[in-house]
Amino acid sequence: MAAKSFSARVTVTLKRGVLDPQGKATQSALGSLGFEGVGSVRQGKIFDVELTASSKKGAKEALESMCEKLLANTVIEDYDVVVE
Amino acid sequence: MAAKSFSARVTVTLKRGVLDPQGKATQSALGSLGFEGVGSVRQGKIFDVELTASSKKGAKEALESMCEKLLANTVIEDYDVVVE
Amino acid sequence: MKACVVLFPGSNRDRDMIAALTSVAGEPPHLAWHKDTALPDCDLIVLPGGFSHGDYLRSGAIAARAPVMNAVAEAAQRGVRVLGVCNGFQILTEAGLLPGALMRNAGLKFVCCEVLLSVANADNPFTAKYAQDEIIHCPVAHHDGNYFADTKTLKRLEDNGLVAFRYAQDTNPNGSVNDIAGIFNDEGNVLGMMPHPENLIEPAHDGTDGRRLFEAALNVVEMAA
Amino acid sequence: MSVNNNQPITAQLVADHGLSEDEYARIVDLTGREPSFTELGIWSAMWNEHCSYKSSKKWLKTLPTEGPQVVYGPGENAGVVDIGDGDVVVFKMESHNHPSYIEPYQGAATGVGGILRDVFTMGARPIAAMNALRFGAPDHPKTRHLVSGVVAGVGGYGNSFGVPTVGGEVNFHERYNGNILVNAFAAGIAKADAIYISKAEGVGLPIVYLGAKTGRDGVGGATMASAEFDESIDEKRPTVQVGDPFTEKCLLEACLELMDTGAVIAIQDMGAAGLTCSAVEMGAKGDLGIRLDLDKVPVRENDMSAYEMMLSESQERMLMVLRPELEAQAKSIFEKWDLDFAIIGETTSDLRFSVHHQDEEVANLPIKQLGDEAPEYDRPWLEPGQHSPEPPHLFAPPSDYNAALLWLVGSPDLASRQWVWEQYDTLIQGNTLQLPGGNAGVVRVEGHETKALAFSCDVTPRYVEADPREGGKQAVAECYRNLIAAGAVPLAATDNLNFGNPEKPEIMGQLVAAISGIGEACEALNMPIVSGNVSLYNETSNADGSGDAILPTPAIAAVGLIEDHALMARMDTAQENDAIFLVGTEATHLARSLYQREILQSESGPAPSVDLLTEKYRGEFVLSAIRGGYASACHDISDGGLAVALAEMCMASGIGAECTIEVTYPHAALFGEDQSRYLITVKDKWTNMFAANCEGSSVFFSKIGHMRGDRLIINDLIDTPIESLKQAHESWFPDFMNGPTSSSE
Ligand SMILES: Nc1ncnc2c1ncn2[C@@H]1O[C@H](COP(=O)(O)OP(=O)(O)O)[C@@H](O)[C@H]1O
Ligand SMILES: [Mg+2]
Repeated sequence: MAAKSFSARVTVTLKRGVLDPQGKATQSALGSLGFEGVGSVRQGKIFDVELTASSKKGAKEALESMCEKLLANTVIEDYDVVVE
Repeated sequence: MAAKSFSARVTVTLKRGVLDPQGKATQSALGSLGFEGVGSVRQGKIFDVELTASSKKGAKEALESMCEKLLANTVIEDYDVVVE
Repeated sequence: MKACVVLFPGSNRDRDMIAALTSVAGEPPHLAWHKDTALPDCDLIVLPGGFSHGDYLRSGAIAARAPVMNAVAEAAQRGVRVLGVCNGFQILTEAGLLPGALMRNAGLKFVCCEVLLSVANADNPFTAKYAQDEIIHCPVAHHDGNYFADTKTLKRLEDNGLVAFRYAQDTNPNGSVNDIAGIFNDEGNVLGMMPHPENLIEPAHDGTDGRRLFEAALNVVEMAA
Repeated sequence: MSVNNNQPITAQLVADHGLSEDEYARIVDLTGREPSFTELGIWSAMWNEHCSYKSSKKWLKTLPTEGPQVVYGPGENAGVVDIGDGDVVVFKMESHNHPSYIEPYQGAATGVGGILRDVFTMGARPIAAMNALRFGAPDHPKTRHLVSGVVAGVGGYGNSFGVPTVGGEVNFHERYNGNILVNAFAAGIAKADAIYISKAEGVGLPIVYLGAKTGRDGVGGATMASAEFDESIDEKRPTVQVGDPFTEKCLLEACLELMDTGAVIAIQDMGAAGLTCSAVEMGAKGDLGIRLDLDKVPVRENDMSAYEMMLSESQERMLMVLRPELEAQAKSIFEKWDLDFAIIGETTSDLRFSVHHQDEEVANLPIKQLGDEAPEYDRPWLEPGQHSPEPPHLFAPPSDYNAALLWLVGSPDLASRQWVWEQYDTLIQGNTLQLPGGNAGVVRVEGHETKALAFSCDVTPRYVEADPREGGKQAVAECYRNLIAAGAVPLAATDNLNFGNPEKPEIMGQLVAAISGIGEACEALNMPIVSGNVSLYNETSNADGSGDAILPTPAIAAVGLIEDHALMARMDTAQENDAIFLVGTEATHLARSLYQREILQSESGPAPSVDLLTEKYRGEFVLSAIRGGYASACHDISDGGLAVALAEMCMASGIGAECTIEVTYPHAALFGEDQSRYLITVKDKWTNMFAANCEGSSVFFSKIGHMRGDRLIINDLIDTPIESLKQAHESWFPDFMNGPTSSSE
């Protein structure tokens, strides 16, 4: 099978219930800047990855494995993979 | 106008050409873990924001203004706002 | 007993740690490199502070997956003592050798200051030279020292005496849950802590409270001068 | 290729490169033809104010730079000073003002990265850092955002790299509203016989590129650093560089390992104007030509043009001339640290700077002329005017002395900087003996039983504004005093001259006079200048084309040697019942004092003058008292005068003081900023002996009271709990930074 190139975005967010000091600080900073009506802010990370794989499915599986092994700390984070 | 609740995701990414030490380190770590075919990794941030606004358009505008003022460092970062 | 310091690219309190171990043990420790797959024969493995791999992904995350960490895990399994300080603590949690995670400080800023620690469990090879609940002072210097664990894990830590040190008298510098500054694994042979006992070894450090930790961990009987 | 090298050179293009018509004519003359586009970039980078010092060179040459202790003075990456036992200290200070205003975090971070590189390029392991910061008025809408970003950036880089930050300065003044100053200092220690310099030697030797890959970072950055700010600032934004302290830490370790192998003939870091400046410098200094092949340069972006590669300011890069027989060994060190190692050229005998890219020679220029024949200007300058004396009776006394003191210790320029330095790792390396917050930062010399080095940086811009010559002297003298008060012998200094537009004769006059004052003081106090940096054009241009200059700010940083750190002095170690001595006389000078600015809300009159003979005499006396073991604590008297110095000593030691002082004009005696004065506390049982010593050496002194209780009491003027002073002193900074977030842009 010929390898193809894929662009993917991996999104890593804090699990529900895990305290998010950065999100909280951002929320309060928005408040002091005068933005009203901000109920909550949660901060997360994305990874835009260019990779080659034999198929879209293969790319997705590879990325999921990367998340499990490195990109996310599954003790506190969830992840989501979208391959274009 | 009655205020409605909106969920939005703000994505902040480094401008093209700006050095991304995080992405670089992550890419090389993936290589050491044996993942092949990873051409590039760029890291970014997301903010999941719950907010009230009079309309979807109003919410989007407010979020864009938050990006300009706080969420993004527009000298080196681009941002993108999606309101659900 | 012989110590071994594991070096990662970006470790930067390695020289402090080596000096501390040398001063306490009377001989320099072995050194291991992150790409090594085996460790020299030793009784205490130390992961020093720093910013391994820049801490760019998450603090300690990339280092935790280095080849040498398999050897560290295997040694820990055999009962060899393992100490992770600051970045070393972060690496141990990322590697799953200790539970929980170290998140961004509640104040969001790097903080370098002196804190007070209470010895929460002195019945352990690492803390045996302290008195139970003794208060010592110790410097911290970190950006991600905010200890987090889920409720279940936290209960296990508390119920089983696995909390080694707590920030005392309102000196918690980072928002750690239950003021946790350091924890043991279930077997008690792995200790991770954010404060820097290696910077508290000789009178010039403005205190020597850190010495006893290394003396205990290395079974040094005499208190060296 | 993004820009064609054959692009015609128009007058506009020349102007955009910051070159005058005369300069361009000279370039055509030296090139022997019209330059190519890449060549124009190279000339402009080399002739830029930032690299060529064309406005300041004439005056910098007048500074004293020699002494038996000086191993290398200005001209190398950093100054090198002998500290005995085969060790040297290597240090320098450098500005990153404009980048930090545009992007405070990254600007400050890369400033720290740059100065650390200057130090370890010479083979020294960095052991201490300082940062001198000037911001706009606290109530200016941008100030808080800038403070927060700059401090986080300084810490972000230094902490990760692993160097203790042991001192610095923070000032606020509206004249920095549009132009903040970020001056970073670093010092390292090396063996005297293992110092590396940039002068290449030998023909046909490989030139090696080390470190991180090249991107388009900061292309045109050096040009930006020498241009006034105006509305087009937004367009200059992409020139901001991002720092990578992790790579720099690896580069440090790799370079030191590499140097140990003996493979390095010459080495130079890539700072401003990157590859161009470093390559030209290596060749020109060694009387050698350099041939570069840009296709070999490690890049991280596609389609980079020769122009971009030559001017890129990507960080964490070095250039070296390698002993070819050690190539394999050298390469393996860089592979171990996952850093790039590429042979990108060679030294030649033809004295040409020849650059090849994609089978084309994109530049071929005379290297000596590039390096050494930058224009040197004798810009017109105006001797600064003099203010007539303002005796104390012209200044209103405060309605309430206690309130005035409380206000002063809690004012922006005097409040505790703990909020700042708690974000810096001050302890790493385990050698820090005195943290920020004292007279000077003190660090042990590793591997030596008793030796330590003391570091301080100082300048009082409001004095320099009033009188550039006296202000220049005072900056050196205060630095000297801070080192003395720690028990150190001042060894040598570095300077960072931050001024406005030198094309204005009055600004040029400030620069000329300040340099002359600095030179005079350095000479008198035996502190040669061994390195430095000039930052000009620190102005914000107005709509009408005029510019507002910053306060003239010639920052001085100096290093002192403590032979036995058991005998150093601190300001926080005074004990209950110790006698307090004032070394120096009653103060009378209130003009340009913080009292005048903070309490009377004005800034006028002459700066206090420094009598350099007195300075030296008293300094030597204080040093001998400290070394004789008399001083239980010591503190120099500076901003805020005697009352503030006493308050600082009490707060640091946690003890009150009861003092009776001679007062002719009480407010002047308490708050006057007369120079060359110290406070020393002495164990009660030794006071007679100490007083006899003072008399014996005929230094002016008086015993003014005792440390005791929990209040500061001075005559019937001041009676304030130390706790209240502390409250005011420690709360201003955090309160300011935690206050309502202002709209930052
Ligand atoms: N930016 C900074 N970083 C680290 N330390 C600082 C900084 N600014 C001020 N300090 C420290 O705070 C103390 C007070 O600063 P300053 O008033 O300038 O001192 P002095 O009057 O003794 O020169 C000094 O010890 C100085 O080193
Ligand atoms: Mg000062």
